[in-house]
Amino acid sequence: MKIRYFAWVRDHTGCAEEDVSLPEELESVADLARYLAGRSDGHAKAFADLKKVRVAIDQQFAAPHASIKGASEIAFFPPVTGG
Amino acid sequence: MKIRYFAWVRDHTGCAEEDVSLPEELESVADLARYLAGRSDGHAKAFADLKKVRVAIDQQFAAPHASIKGASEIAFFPPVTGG
Amino acid sequence: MKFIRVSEEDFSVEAELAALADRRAGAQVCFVGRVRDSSPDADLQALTLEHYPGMTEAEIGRIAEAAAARWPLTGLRVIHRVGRLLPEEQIVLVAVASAHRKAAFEAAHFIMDYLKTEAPFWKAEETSEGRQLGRGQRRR
Amino acid sequence: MKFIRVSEEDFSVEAELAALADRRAGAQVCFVGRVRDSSPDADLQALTLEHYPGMTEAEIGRIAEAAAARWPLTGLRVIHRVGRLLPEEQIVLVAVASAHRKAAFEAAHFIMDYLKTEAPFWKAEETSEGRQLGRGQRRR
Repeated sequence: MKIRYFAWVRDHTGCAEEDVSLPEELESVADLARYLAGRSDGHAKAFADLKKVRVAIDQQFAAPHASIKGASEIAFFPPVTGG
Repeated sequence: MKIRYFAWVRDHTGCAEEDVSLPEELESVADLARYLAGRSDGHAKAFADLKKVRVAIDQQFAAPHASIKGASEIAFFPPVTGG
Repeated sequence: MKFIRVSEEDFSVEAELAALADRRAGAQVCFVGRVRDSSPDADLQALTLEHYPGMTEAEIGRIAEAAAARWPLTGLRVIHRVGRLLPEEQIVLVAVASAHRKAAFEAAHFIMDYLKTEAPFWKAEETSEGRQLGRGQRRR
Repeated sequence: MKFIRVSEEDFSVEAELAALADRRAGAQVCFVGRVRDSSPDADLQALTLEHYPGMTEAEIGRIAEAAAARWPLTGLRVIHRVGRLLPEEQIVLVAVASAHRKAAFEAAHFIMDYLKTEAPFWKAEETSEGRQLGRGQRRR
């Protein structure tokens, strides 16, 4: 699955995008975040406080309990600050 | 006293401005309008329906019952349509 | 901080907003009113705007004061044209700047509402049938 | 009727409003957001805006659809810049046209509010002390 990171989430993970093979048992966005947190110290920092991270599944905003089944692209980023 | 007319009120009176010596007994804007209505057929038309005419005393909006004592310039015009 | 102009001269929105630029003001809202053809058969030829010189500027000044007292604005510009204007031409500009977008939106809306009801301007429409005495446009 | 652009390119408010001109639309409202220095010591050097390409345009499109369904607009333009921007530079434009000024004000305000909360943009500030990771600006 393609995982993307933006803004300070990316600054922590050190990469903007990675292809990750996920274990079958991951169900939700929250499961995925906990799994990704184990990839590096930077990833751990990025996901240290999940309340500070927003997620989009296939470019649509999603909640932490949303299912990741069938998704092709999941993105993690801080709360938006445009406009 | 200087009397001014704007928009269709002026189109009826035929003049934009006139100096008028007013009888002492005129008290209010409404008195003045009734008095001016007698100056010509055009003036009569202009003041035929006082509900359609707005007034300013010395360049401030005024109500029909407002006193005209001490005023130096009184203007009559239709409801405003700017903007 | 306040700029008010009533004249036949056209205006540049770009230049007016540039004049409002300020390091502390991230939000600019502007309203531009244009000559609109609201006649049922769309045959408006032109609009002539007259006003009450002196009183117009004073009324707009009062409206601007009221807005500046109510919202935290860093700048405010009101330009109203008079004379003969063609369809789609610019009539009026209200531009305000603030640190906060809500204040900017509300202040601009407030100024426009009062301009419509308190400033002594009159429109007369010219259609192919001739001039309509002060009928003006329906409300925008 | 709807135009949406997300790019590094600057915009001309004048040209955007001219593109909205329409015989039936007398009211145009535009919001221009500029880089604001909200740091306590006013030492903002620049702002860098990044976004999520694809998702950004889709979100703005949804917001624009919602506004067009709710208010009688004759036109709507949203331009959002990305990349490195200096203080006072233009960041965002929301411009709408309608026959009615209330609709134009409300629609522009609505679009800006949703842009702020729903469109995936992130600001990073550069001050003389360095870059602040995605701290962004406080709300306008």
